[in-house]
Amino acid sequence: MTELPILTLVTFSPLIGALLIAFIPRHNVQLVRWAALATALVSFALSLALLPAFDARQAGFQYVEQLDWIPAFGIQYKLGIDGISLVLVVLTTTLSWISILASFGPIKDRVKEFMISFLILEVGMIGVFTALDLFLFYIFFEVVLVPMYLIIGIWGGANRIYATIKFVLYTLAGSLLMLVAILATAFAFQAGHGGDWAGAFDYEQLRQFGFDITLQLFAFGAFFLAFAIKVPMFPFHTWLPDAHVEAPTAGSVILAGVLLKLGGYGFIRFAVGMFPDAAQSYAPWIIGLSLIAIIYGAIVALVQPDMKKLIAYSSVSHMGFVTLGIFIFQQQGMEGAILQMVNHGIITGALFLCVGVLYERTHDRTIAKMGGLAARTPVYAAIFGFFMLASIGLPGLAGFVGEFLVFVGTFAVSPVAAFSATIVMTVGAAYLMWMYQRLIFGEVSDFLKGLGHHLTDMTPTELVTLTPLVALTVIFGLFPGLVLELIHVPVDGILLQFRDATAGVAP
Amino acid sequence: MALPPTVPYFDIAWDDLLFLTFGGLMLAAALGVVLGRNIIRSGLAMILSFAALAGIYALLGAPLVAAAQVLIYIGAISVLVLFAIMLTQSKSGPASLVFHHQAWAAALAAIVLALLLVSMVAGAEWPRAVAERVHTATGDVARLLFDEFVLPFEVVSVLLLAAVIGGVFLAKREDTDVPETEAGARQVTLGSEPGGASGRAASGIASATIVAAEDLGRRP
Amino acid sequence: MSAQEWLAIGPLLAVFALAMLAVVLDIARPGRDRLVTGVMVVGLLGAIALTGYTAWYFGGGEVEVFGGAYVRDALTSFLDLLFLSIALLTILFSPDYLHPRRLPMAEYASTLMFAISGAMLLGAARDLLVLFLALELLVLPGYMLAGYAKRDGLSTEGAIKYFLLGSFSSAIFLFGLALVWGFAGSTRIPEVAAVLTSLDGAVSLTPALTMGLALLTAGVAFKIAAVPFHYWTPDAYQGSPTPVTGYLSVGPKVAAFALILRLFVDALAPLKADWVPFIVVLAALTMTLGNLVALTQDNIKRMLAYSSIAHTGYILVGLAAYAAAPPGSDTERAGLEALLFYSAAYSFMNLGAFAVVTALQKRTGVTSQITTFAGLGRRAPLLGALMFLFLLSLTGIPPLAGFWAKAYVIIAAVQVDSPWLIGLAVLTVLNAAAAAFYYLRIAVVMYMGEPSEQTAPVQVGRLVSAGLVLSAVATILIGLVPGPVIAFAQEAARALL
Amino acid sequence: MSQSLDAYLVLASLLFCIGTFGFLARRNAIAMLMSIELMINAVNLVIVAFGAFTPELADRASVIALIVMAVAAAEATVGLAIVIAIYRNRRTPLVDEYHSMRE
Amino acid sequence: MTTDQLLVTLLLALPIGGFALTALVGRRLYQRAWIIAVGAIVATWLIAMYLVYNTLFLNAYGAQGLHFTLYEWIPAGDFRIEANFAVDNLTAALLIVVCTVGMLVHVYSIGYMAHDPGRWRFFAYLNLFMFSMLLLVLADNFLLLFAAWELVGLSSYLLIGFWYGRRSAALAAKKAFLVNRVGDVGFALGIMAIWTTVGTLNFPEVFERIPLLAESGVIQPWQMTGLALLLFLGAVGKSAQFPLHVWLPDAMEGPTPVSALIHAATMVNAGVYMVARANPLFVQSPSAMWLIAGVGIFTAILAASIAFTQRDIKRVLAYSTLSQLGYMFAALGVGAFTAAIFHLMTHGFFKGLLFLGSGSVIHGVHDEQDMNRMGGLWRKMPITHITMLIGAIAIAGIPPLAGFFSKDEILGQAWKNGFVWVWAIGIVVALMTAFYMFRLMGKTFYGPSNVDPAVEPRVHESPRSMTVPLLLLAIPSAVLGVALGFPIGAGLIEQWMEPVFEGANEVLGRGQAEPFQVLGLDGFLAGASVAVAVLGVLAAMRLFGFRVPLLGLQAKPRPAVVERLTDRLRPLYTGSFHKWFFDDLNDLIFVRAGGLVARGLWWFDVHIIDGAVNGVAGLTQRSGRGLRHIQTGRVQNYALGIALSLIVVAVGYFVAGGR
Repeated sequence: MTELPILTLVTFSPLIGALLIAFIPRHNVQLVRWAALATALVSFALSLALLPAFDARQAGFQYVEQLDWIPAFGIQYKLGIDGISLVLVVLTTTLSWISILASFGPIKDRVKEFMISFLILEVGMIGVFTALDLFLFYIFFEVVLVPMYLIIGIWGGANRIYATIKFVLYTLAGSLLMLVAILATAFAFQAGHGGDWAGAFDYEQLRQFGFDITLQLFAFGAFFLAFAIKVPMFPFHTWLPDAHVEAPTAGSVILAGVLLKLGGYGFIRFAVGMFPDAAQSYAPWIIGLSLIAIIYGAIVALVQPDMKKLIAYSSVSHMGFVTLGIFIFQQQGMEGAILQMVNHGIITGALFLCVGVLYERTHDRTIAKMGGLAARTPVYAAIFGFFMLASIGLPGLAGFVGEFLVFVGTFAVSPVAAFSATIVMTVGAAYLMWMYQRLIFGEVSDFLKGLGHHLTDMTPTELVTLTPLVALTVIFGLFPGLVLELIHVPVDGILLQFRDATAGVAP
Repeated sequence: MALPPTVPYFDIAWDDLLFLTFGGLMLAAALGVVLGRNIIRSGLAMILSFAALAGIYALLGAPLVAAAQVLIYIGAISVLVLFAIMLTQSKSGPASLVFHHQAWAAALAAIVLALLLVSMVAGAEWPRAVAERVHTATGDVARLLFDEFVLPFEVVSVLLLAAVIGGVFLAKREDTDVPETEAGARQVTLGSEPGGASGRAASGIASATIVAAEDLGRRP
Repeated sequence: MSAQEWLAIGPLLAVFALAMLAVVLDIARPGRDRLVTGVMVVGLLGAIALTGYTAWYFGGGEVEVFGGAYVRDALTSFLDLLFLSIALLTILFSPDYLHPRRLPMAEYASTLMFAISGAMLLGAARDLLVLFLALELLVLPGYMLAGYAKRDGLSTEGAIKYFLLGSFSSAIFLFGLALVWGFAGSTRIPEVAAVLTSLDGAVSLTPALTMGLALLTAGVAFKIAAVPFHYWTPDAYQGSPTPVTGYLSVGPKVAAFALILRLFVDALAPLKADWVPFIVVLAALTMTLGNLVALTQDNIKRMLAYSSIAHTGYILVGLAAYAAAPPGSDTERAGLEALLFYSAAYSFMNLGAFAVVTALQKRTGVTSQITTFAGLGRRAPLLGALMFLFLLSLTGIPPLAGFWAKAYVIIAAVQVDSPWLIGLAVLTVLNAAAAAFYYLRIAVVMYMGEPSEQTAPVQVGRLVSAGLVLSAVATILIGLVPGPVIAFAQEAARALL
Repeated sequence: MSQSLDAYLVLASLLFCIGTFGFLARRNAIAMLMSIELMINAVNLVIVAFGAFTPELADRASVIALIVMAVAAAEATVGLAIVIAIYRNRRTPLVDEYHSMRE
Repeated sequence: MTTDQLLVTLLLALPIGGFALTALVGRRLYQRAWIIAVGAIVATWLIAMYLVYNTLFLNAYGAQGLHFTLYEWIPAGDFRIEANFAVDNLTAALLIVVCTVGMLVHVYSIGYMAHDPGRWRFFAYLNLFMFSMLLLVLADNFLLLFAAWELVGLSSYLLIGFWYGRRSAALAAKKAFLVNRVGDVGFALGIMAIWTTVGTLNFPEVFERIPLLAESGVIQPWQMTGLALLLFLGAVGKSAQFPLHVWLPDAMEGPTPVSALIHAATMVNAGVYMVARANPLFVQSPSAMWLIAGVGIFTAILAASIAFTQRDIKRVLAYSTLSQLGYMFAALGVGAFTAAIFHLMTHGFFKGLLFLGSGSVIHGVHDEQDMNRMGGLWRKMPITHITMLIGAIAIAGIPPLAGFFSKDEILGQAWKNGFVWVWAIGIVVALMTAFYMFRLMGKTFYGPSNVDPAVEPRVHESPRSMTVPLLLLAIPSAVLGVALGFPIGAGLIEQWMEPVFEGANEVLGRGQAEPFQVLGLDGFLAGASVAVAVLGVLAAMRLFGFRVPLLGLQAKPRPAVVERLTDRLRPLYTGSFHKWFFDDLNDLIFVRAGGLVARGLWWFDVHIIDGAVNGVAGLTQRSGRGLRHIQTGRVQNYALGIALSLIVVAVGYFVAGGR
């Protein structure tokens, strides 16, 4: 490997930054902040540098880096990306620097630890999307937990410890089962190759290896649990509202923006990619759960008194589209699902930023206490409204295309499912608009009046964090092709393989 | 003078008679150890039991072991135990002080275990065993000790040394005898011995232990 | 004895020598604790070097000494290195605890060295009698170490509980050994194995052997603290001086597993179909009970005691995988490798965790309540970070040593084509998830709680720091580059089969 | 009867179980220690009995028995030292009074 | 890109650019916030007129019209959606209404909003609306149409909620959006169904393939009906037909120009436009057509009945709009597509006029909307009065003003196409329409003044920027009917729409239209229409007063008679006054019951699902706490435990290994 290992650079650049920050004196808060931002920007730039040389029409993985790590088990240090990974990597690096910038104000205590945690978190997230070795993937998948645990647990709200422990235990329970499944499949591979471990954790090789159906059912079940908790799918979602409510703004942004996508990505890449037969068998159930999640999340969101909780439940609903789109095994559906992941990352991330902006000024998130913000903070109202509309799925903004593609795909497979899912177009609009109306419209509430001049409109920093997201929302709404072109070939590949594999199996 | 081959009137072999005598004595004494309310009598019963066991060893044709049994167990260990008994408690207490209230369960467990062990022995086949007793030549034992068993022999000496070093430290009375407890140990006084005397006696038993141990270390 | 044979037993002799040296030094220069410590550290480093050299010198081969009673093969070297590291770390952690409590170093070091020599002998013995003696050499000093803070009521209480139950189990174990010996007609392990193999499989288990096996199982289960033979563990761990607790949680445990390797895996392997169900059940019970009870503990030493019980359960999964696998298969070896790897990883991380507790208790009067850790992340960020690291590793978060250990055990278990073992693997991960709760609880207290009243600055001695760094480096390195350790474990396992 | 291995083994088993009972039932630390000595002696009897009835083991049994005795002595030493140490703290030899640590 | 394509693109670019600019810098323009927006729209209007001229009069783009693609919007495998546009005759007809009314409303707003601090926002929103509406009529595929569909909904939301400080406005805006969304769900599903069955969403291709697919049985009749009804659901939402009509009256919370532009002249017509556009699809399903006619005519009479009793001047107009839209749908349902579009155009102008007139009135009496507090305004607001009178006559259907021609066309077609019941109801509606419109005129302009005495002296005619648009709108309201619809059945509109609805007419089996027979059926039907209209007008004049300035005719209102009549018909009056309780029903079903369900599910989430999670955790903790107790601290207990375990192990070995 004589080339520049750019993926390694992208993945580990935040870690280097974190190490450097560790040597900055604790009291030099400003330097810590700027160093963290600089690090995140560097990795952002590096991830963008992947784009020009990326060939969207080429099947398979690009920028592959491969090194033996633990030869005894054929475990490799193997990185590589296809369009799906690339999109999500860029999403991660984008949201990361935005989140870091957004924490300049809110995080005042233990800034150094926060920034280090955050950068390590970024390493884990990027790693998940770039790892091509199952073991490596698992490691990154778990590494994410620790900094997130700290971020919620240290810098979170009043009930943070309950929330963070719940988050970790829930996620851990699922992912550890996945570890068992990973090892079992690796062993099956090894046994199928005459006891040779070489390639037993290599995603590309495992994909080629037809696992027998019993193992598939078991392994898929374990993978499913891990990812379903991460996504989160009904009924594994209850950690999410708690985690969101307690997390600091940046934590919520990353949680909604990237962490949930780890689950969706895992479904596409690993669960479906490796166990197509099992995926086929489980699909009706998963579709059913997705539909429940979509509608249920939206209905429960209707009556949430807390802004973050409301958005959290809306995430459950929106991520339901992702799982729905994946498991209908249909091109538009899957492309829509991926697009939805990206868009949900941007939009919901932005919504959490908006909540954070308000929280900074009011130290409250109770919807009932707000009102009439449009009169006091017009810019804020406009931007919040913009993202509210984007989240509703207004055509021309990013939320629409992904959602609609999922609908179209679903309709082609099962009109009944599509009928049920579209209900959320109404309910989804209802809860967001209702919240918006209560927050922004009407008379200025007594609570807000009481804040006096503390209730200022958005600061330049806040504008800098949100403006790129506004731009992205519009761009991806008008030119979803930017993403779709990238993911088209890999999705084709996955579906082709899925059809080949399941051709012999009667549904 | 030749003894008759069997015990007159009872028509059992002399060996068997000895076996029954020693065996019965040993078990009875052992029962005395575990059931006796007076701990000193228990100690004495233990000596008796060990002595009977030495007889059985002799009967089994292992005179060296029998001798060692007398010297080590009766001569050293039992004495140590008696010392310790003196030191910790002089009088016999009521049954409640002697037996734990789980004694009935303990008895049950012991009986079940005994049934298991006995049933095992009854049905056992020992591939190497022969029907006739064989006798041991003491000289062979010595040779074995420095040939095949040289490592165990050395290890035993190390073990004793370790026991001595640690034992001395633990039993040694210190001038700065301030209890430093973490959670505040409960001080329960039941014995009759005053503290000072017990301390002195402790030093005594320690030195006795050293003597006994070194003795043992040299003897085999 | 040839030079080769001397070299083979060199590490063992070195430790014996160190044990005596400690006493001699104390007699020559009474009260020079730092001198003793220094000599011990240097000596142990030398011993480690010597072991490394022997391991390299003999490579994959094996040398028998004392007519086959002692063997030096890769397994011996692996275990020797591990035990020596444990000893070194324990020595490093101890002075900070002993000195403020005016407990002498010389006897302590000597006793510890004797115990370690017993452990090393256990890993090398190929003779039933030597095994028994080595076991006694391991545990007798252990009892004394447990009661080493003899003015501390808890310490002596732990010691006597440990001693009484330990002796009881030793008697049981000895009975079992005697029966097996009587059956096989030899103390030499290869001969025992040969006799057992020569038995026709159909009648393998005569009543006598059955009982012997039962007694042996109970005996070793006690020594590794497997449920339901674990009762001594929490009390002994809680009462012991903290560095001793650290030692007890790894040294005797790993050594007992060495005993299992030499006895069950080597001598009793032909009967493994008979004993494997018990191992499976013990493993399941052990990890589950350990974790469940650990959830509710408030004393960190006691909590770590229960946690160590749980880890015993995980290690037993490796043993079960070995035993359940068809003889001669790769899978069989994987189970043993997992056992060895887990032992190594566990030793470093667990010792590390105890070392942090020790460091906090340099000041006398600091209790072992979890509240002691309140705000540690703020008071002593580095110490807190290290504790967090060890806790994460114990939880099994990648890429730390503990993660690979669990992964290894699971990979061994899932390789066996048996629903029981798959079930055990699943139980393992469920337990690991539950265990995260109490490990994280400490992290919560450290980072998310406010410092309690007794917030004195924490001072960490140089030795402890060195030890902590060593443990941390080992925990991270085994995590990042587990290859060499795996390779070594593979070689060791190969030596056994 | 005395020519039968089984008889000795039964005798030894009974002694072992008496020792076990003593260990489980007695409250006094020293009584428990004595019970353990009984158990060890039972094992020694088994060893010597095997030696007496197995030609290959005849000499070895004696050696092993001697070594076991030495171990028992070492154990007793340690045990008594610990008993003394705790007695100094607690002023009672009754083991079930030592329950500062539980659960 | 040809010039015409560029112009079409500009047609879209100008308003959206105007929106963006005004949104960004409008605030800095202060009083002249309108300048960019109005400028953009005037330019748009010019371009639109050029295109209309090219299309309708020069037939420059052929029968198929001008089609072109701007760029590929969604490239997702087979699902490739382009941003493509078309200008054909139907589009052109719509452009006339949309751009003209839109431009006049913009101008009108300069005066109307002159004193509102948020006027820059207002103009930005108006531009956004114009963009959306133009996108809607220009879109050449269903998804783009849908996008525009949603965007006009958004603009409407923004404009209704323009005075966000008023809770009622905010609620009305939300309601409008959500009710529209319900329709949109159907529309979206319809689009999916089209893509799934037809494989494309481009209009020309879809309409080409649909008849073939229906004929060959690839699409079953029931599927076709379902498809049509799904699309129709979208139209029902946007055009406020029963049962989704509830949002439109509330939408009057917005500023009056908005009501005129969006809720009378343009956006609400989108549903009609869509059904007309998709006519090849709808005609494949007779049952769907029947239902459309039914919904339309039912809405017409329902809304008219409510308009009878409303007091708010804008609400009367809103219900009137509903009613007229109902006519259009009835026309579509009976297959009279041309008539529907004709009525759409005429209605767009005269209803725009009426709304702007009412706005002028409201402006004049200082933001009073209750007709009971107006009266006698004809003298003080002459231009407003005259223009509104023209609008009222037009809507009442009195020849020769515009309304007569288009309405008569609808009713006539209904009869002739065999929907006599539609005609019958329609004629009743015509009567009602005439009545309530003149009730409005009477209460507002004639009779004694009930204006707040404090305001009375300051009542004045509106500024020129408002009156000029009124005058300009009055012209088409008056003459458009004759211009397009005369001779009846063969007017200009027939020629324009002929290529658009050719296929549909063929399917429905309708040949060349017969020439109008004055003394035949046609004459009878026309006469009936005029008769009921006159009847309605006269009745209203009698009850609420009137005045014809030039002829000097006048009558006083008779409140007593009105009172007596309402008393006699109390139940009907109450029902009508409360809009037949639809709002309450919706409130009950969706707000209250829905809230209950949501709360129930939340409870389920917290207590059952999360409860299970926490329950497992709690159970684990409890079992841990329980298991603690086996550690008693007493050695003998431990030893006994060990001994018992030993026994269990031994027995286990015996049992398991008992061989």
